[in-house]
Amino acid sequence: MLSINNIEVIYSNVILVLKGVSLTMGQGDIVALLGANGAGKTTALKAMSGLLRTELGEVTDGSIEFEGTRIDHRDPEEIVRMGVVQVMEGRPMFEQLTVEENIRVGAYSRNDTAGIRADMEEVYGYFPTLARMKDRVSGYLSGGERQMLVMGRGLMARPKLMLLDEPSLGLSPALVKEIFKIIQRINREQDTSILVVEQNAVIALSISDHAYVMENGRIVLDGPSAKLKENEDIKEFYLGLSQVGKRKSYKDVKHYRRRKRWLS
Amino acid sequence: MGKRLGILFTMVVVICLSLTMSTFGAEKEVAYLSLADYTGPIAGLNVPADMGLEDFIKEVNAKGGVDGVKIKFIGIDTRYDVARAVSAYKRYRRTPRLLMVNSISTGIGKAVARLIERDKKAQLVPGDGEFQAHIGRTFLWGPAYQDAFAATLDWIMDDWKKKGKSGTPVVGYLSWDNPYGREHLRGGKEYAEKLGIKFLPPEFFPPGTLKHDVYLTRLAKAGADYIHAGGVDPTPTNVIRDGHALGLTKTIQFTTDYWGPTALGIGVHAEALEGTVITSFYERGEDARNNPFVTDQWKKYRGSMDKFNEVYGMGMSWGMTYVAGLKKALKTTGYDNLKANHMYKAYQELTGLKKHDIQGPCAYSPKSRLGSKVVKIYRVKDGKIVPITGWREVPNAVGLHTF
Amino acid sequence: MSHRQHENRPVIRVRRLSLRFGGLEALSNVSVDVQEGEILAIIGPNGAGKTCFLNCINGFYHPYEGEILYRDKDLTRLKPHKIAALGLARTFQNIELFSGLTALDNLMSARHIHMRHGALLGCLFFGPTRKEEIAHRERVEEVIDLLEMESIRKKTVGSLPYGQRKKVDLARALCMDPALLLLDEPMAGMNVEEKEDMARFILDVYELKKIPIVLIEHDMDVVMDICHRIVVLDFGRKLAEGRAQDIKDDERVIRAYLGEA
Amino acid sequence: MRPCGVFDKSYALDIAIIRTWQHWAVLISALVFLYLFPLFGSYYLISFINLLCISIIVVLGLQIVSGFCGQISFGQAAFMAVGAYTSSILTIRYGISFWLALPLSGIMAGAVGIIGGAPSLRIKGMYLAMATIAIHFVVIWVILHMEITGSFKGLYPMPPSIGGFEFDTDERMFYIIVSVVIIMTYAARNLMRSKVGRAFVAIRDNDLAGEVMGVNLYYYKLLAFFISCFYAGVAGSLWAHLITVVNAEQFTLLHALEYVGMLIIGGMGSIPGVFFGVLFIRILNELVMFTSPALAKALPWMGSSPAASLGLIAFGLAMAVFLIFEPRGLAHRWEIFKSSYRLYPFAH
Amino acid sequence: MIEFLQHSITGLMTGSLYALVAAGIVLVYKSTHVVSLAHGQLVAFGALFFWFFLGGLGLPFWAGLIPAFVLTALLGLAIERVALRPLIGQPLLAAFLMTFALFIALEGVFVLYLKGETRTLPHFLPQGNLHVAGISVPINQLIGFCVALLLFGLLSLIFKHTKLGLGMRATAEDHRLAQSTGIVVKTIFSYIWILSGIVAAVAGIATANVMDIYYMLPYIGINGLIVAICGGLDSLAGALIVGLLLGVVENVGAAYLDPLVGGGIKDVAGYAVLLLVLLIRPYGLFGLVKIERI
Repeated sequence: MLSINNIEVIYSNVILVLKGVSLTMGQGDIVALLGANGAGKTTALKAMSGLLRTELGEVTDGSIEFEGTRIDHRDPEEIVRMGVVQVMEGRPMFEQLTVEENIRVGAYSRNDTAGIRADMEEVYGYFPTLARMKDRVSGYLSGGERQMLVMGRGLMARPKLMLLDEPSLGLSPALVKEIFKIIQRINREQDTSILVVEQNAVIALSISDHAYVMENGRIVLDGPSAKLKENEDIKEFYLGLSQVGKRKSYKDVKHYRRRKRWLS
Repeated sequence: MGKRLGILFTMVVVICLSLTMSTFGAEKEVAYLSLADYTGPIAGLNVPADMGLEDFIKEVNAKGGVDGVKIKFIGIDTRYDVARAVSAYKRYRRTPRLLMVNSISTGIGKAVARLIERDKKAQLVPGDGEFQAHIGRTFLWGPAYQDAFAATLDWIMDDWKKKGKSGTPVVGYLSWDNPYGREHLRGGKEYAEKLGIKFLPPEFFPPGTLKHDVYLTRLAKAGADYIHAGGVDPTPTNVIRDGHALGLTKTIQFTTDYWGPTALGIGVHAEALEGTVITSFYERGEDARNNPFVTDQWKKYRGSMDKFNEVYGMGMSWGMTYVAGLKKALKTTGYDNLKANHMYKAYQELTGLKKHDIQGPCAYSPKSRLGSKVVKIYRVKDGKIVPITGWREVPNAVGLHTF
Repeated sequence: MSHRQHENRPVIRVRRLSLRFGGLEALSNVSVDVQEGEILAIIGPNGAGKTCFLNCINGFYHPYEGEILYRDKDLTRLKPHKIAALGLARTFQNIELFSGLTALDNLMSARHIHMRHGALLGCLFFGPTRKEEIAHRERVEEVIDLLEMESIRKKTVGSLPYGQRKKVDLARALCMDPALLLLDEPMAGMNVEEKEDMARFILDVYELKKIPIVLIEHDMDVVMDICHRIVVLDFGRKLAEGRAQDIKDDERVIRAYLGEA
Repeated sequence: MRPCGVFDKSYALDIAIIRTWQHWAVLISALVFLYLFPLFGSYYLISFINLLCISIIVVLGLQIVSGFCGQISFGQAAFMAVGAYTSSILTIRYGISFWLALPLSGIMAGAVGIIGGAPSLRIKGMYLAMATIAIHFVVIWVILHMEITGSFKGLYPMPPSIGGFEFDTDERMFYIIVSVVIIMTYAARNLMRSKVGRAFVAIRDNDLAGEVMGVNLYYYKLLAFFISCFYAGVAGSLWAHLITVVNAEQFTLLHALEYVGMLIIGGMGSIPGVFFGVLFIRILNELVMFTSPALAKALPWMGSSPAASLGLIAFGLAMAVFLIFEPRGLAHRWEIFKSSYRLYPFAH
Repeated sequence: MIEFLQHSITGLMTGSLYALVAAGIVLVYKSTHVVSLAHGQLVAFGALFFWFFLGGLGLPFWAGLIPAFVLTALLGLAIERVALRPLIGQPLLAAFLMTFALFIALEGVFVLYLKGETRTLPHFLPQGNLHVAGISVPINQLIGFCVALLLFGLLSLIFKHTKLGLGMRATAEDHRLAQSTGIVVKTIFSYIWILSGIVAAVAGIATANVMDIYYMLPYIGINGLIVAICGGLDSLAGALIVGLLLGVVENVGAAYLDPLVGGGIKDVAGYAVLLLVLLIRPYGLFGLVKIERI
């Protein structure tokens, strides 16, 4: 349903961030996008959701197609209407609005009052915490609650494809597990395809069907998640396991050590 | 993007420069610089006045100029801003044969006066008595503010007696909170005391004030029989309108200085302004409309009389003075050596110059900087401004104040 | 690194700290000691008050109850810049750099508390001022060497990628020549490789300077590996305190924070 | 600016402003040209440069408090008024020489600036900007209602003199004004690359982090206001003795807005930007002033006052068009030019 | 006491005008974060358009009102489209300066059209005074006052209870985020400027009813700015309350303080209040305190 064909992204006419990225997703897939900081994962998401253009970025080459339509030169609002919703990194929200208003904003692109009401109940079903604090001003929510709110808000647009940017960032291990369980549930019950950008490779690989690894603006590796888990490089550099399958202690990091760079 | 920007700016600069170049002519030419407020709070006064002057100069030039010398009018918009005016003066002070600078606004006049003295040029300003008190190179348009105000006070005493009231009238004063608003009192206040008038503490408000109720009620409560509303129109109109809404016009006589309501502005507020007294050194209302010298020029250059503004005539009188001065200066010096200093001397010899009755005879002399020494008292009657006196001489109130 | 025997000499003593926002109790009755020469980790779920705790120590928030002593000096009511002058440096969860300055100037700004010249001498920039600037520049370059930041020295930090900015944040704290380092989630949003780098830097600093470090971190692996002691906060209360292994097996900690394996 | 391939061998060289002998040559010849200018420049140009320089000093101050320290101030015209009045009062009423009154008026304006800047301790951003507008009006109101300032009448200071030599013309004042500008620019440039400058930028970019670095926010914010108003005060003093008439009507909110306009058009946080911004607005102003009488002359049916309105429209539009094309100011473009010069002939 | 009440009520009437002017500024700030200096010009043009249809063409009241609204709204829309849209994503100060540039350019147009004259609105409201317990209130201003209150009620209803209002509030907080949720931010900006234009027209007509249309009219924008800031730039209720309050303070201040300090209190009363308010409440009396997380 989504295919990205060899896109190149340039910021403010100078900085080349993506140097030919291709990626495909099928209906109902969960796909994980892994990679170091500055590899261009977030940029790739923004290229898909159209938010690049508000940041002086531009797709200069290649194309992005969603359900057969090119979306790489459309405005973000339009892309949302088509069913692609990005849940941005850092859990941004309308802090002065109440939780319920935040969720209602998520459905801004829709006009079916009844459907919106039903979906709102559904969101509260996924996130009972939110139902309890409906009328609270959202600026005072904690990190976990915020993550739920932004995901709930994203769901309100009835997305066919949800782009999640670092949902686990700064959350406690217990919460991370909970959030990812809900992600899986949404994927199952709503048949929403999910593209998740993650640092936490362990959990991302465990729930996704397929995964891509990015570095320096390129996709360097991809494959079914189960297979990638067995890849030696992935093990060492993303899962933190040394060759024998045992985790290496951070205390034992040497001052010089092997670094992995993909040549391409 | 940068390239487009560059081209744009080059174009602007080229257009501006070419326009500037086109102003240099080969004819015999003298210049008149007007540091004017075309787009500020007193534009309502300044724009029609300069129109009158500009049209007058056009007329003179069309007829071949003054003894073959054409007059160049330079109108600079200072926006009532002293800094801009000073900078504009410096920009134009080396204009060949710049014989007169007209500075509009009390603040600008005072700032430029210093430079005028140093450059040995000559200047016109509205009516600051200071320049009469310290005789220099600055001339006034008409009588000084304080003198005209004193004439109003004279009229008040007459009116008071005519009404057959006993005791002394109580007079309130209300004007802008700026140098102009306070100039009247430097001498005017002393004159009131001399007449034995009970003068209430003056009230000041910023130009652009929406409502004047507070000041009016305070003056009314203090027992004012007369209230003098200062400020350039529409301020006095608005003040009197507020007074009317408060029901004060029934019991209190409102007076204004020569920047009071014009016939054009009375329009909708005729009811409120009814009975208002205007002391003016130039012809107002019906007088001006009946002055063919003024109306002919207006009709020629401005068309229909619907929008006729009597301040236009005052502008023409500046032109008359200038032409007369220029004639005198040319006679004594000739064109080639003509300097502003000659104009300064010529102006002092203009005593008694008639100005087609737009304004009283010129009173410039070595001892006087007053444009004229007479005023007429007008009154608003049935939506029209009609004279209730003839030209009468103004008292010397400037002399009462120690500057 | 071998296990170090802690001398029982607290550098920072936090006693019965309570902090409130409106009706919300952000911290209640928290007492923690930071010992000489240890790396202390503070962990806990989001909203547990970890950052609030750091903010209290370095003076952004003033608790309504309790006291904070730094080597017997009361910090409770001091302003942040006074506390900074005592040698307490910190980094931020969301990287709070001076985005308009170059990396170098960011680090130089950390020398603020050590520089003497004022505005008047600054205007002249001659003689002593120049000498002072150069002397401090040398000090800053040492930190640049340590953290391997030579290549980004003259780059405006606003344009640097996330990982580099985290590094500048740490470097800036180090440039203060701190007596105590407070690190707020230095490894948030990093992958394993970057975390390893960061862990190495932290350990290097620790070895080199022998200063106590307080660390807030979510990654349990990192915390278990490099920290001597762990304090667990939950809903503004201290849930547990102790060695890594003890914490790992603590029932309450598992329930509130770690989750079932 | 330095060409490609010049490297620094010591920290001292790294922090120097002037790095190569070409720089020295350019600098010295520029100075010589500037100081000889009155010998051959036209009177108009000289008086224009005087005005330009006074604006530059004011905007330099504004750059320090707004561009570097991030506290937007619309009070600069009022602080300039304080300087102008102080200098006039000191020279007229107390017979103090201009040379002493000049720095004293800076200090006085600075002191008033500290009071005026006090709201910055609590208020940020646009709210602070509006507070400074309020301060502008309060200062002007106080000046108008005081006896010592000559109230509405204003004051008439004399031109400065040294040993009987009077600086009573624009050509003579040129030397004083230009020298002051050079000193003030040099001081500002130095200040901004030293400890104080970094503290200012720290406050602008991230006041919380600045505090953690040990920057005393209160002290440095007030210091920024003091320095900025010192500049305005010195400019005011020069202005007063240049036109020899001081009147509260010379310092309006419109001027303050114009100074902020110069700052933004020049570019926030850049010393060269100050020069660009002042030049842009002043030249635009002159062009409008030049053009509208010329327009009235070229198109006689129009008359002077409509031409003036057209000038106003042109001024507004020129500023608007500029902002659309270069909202980050001319300094931004200057930086791009500099970096491409440095890398010439290599493209990036 | 009667005197004091009279001064206060006169102040309230003036204050309602300030509040109306401020409302437009608040609307624009709320969603675009631009503090608009050009608003005073919108107000002036609203009045001028109304005059043009009523006084110039002699149309009846409603026939003049509607096109005046439409034209002012279009002017607002034009400002947004032509001048401010290119500055989206650029520093806010640039946008602020842009509104200053627009103020100057529009002032030129205003002056060019007026040619030094004063335009007076014909009496389109009942004249005369209402006398209650020794206090007199001009009826036409009382109507203006009621219109102001109604307008504020209407605006807050729009913000609280409509989808557009929700969109505006969301946009007000974070443009990028609003975009990512499918709100067409540019359209919201256009709506806001249209709305602000209509509010400006109301303000302009109400003001011109008290003060003629001449050069000083656009400068009422400065009073509006003071009110908007004091009330908290993003609070409509703040604009209303502070607007009324400022009117009263100015008037009562002029009544009781002027004789003590020698006049001109009206000039600084507003600014003194502004300073005081900001020192006590840095985000205005009713402004939202930013939720700051470190």
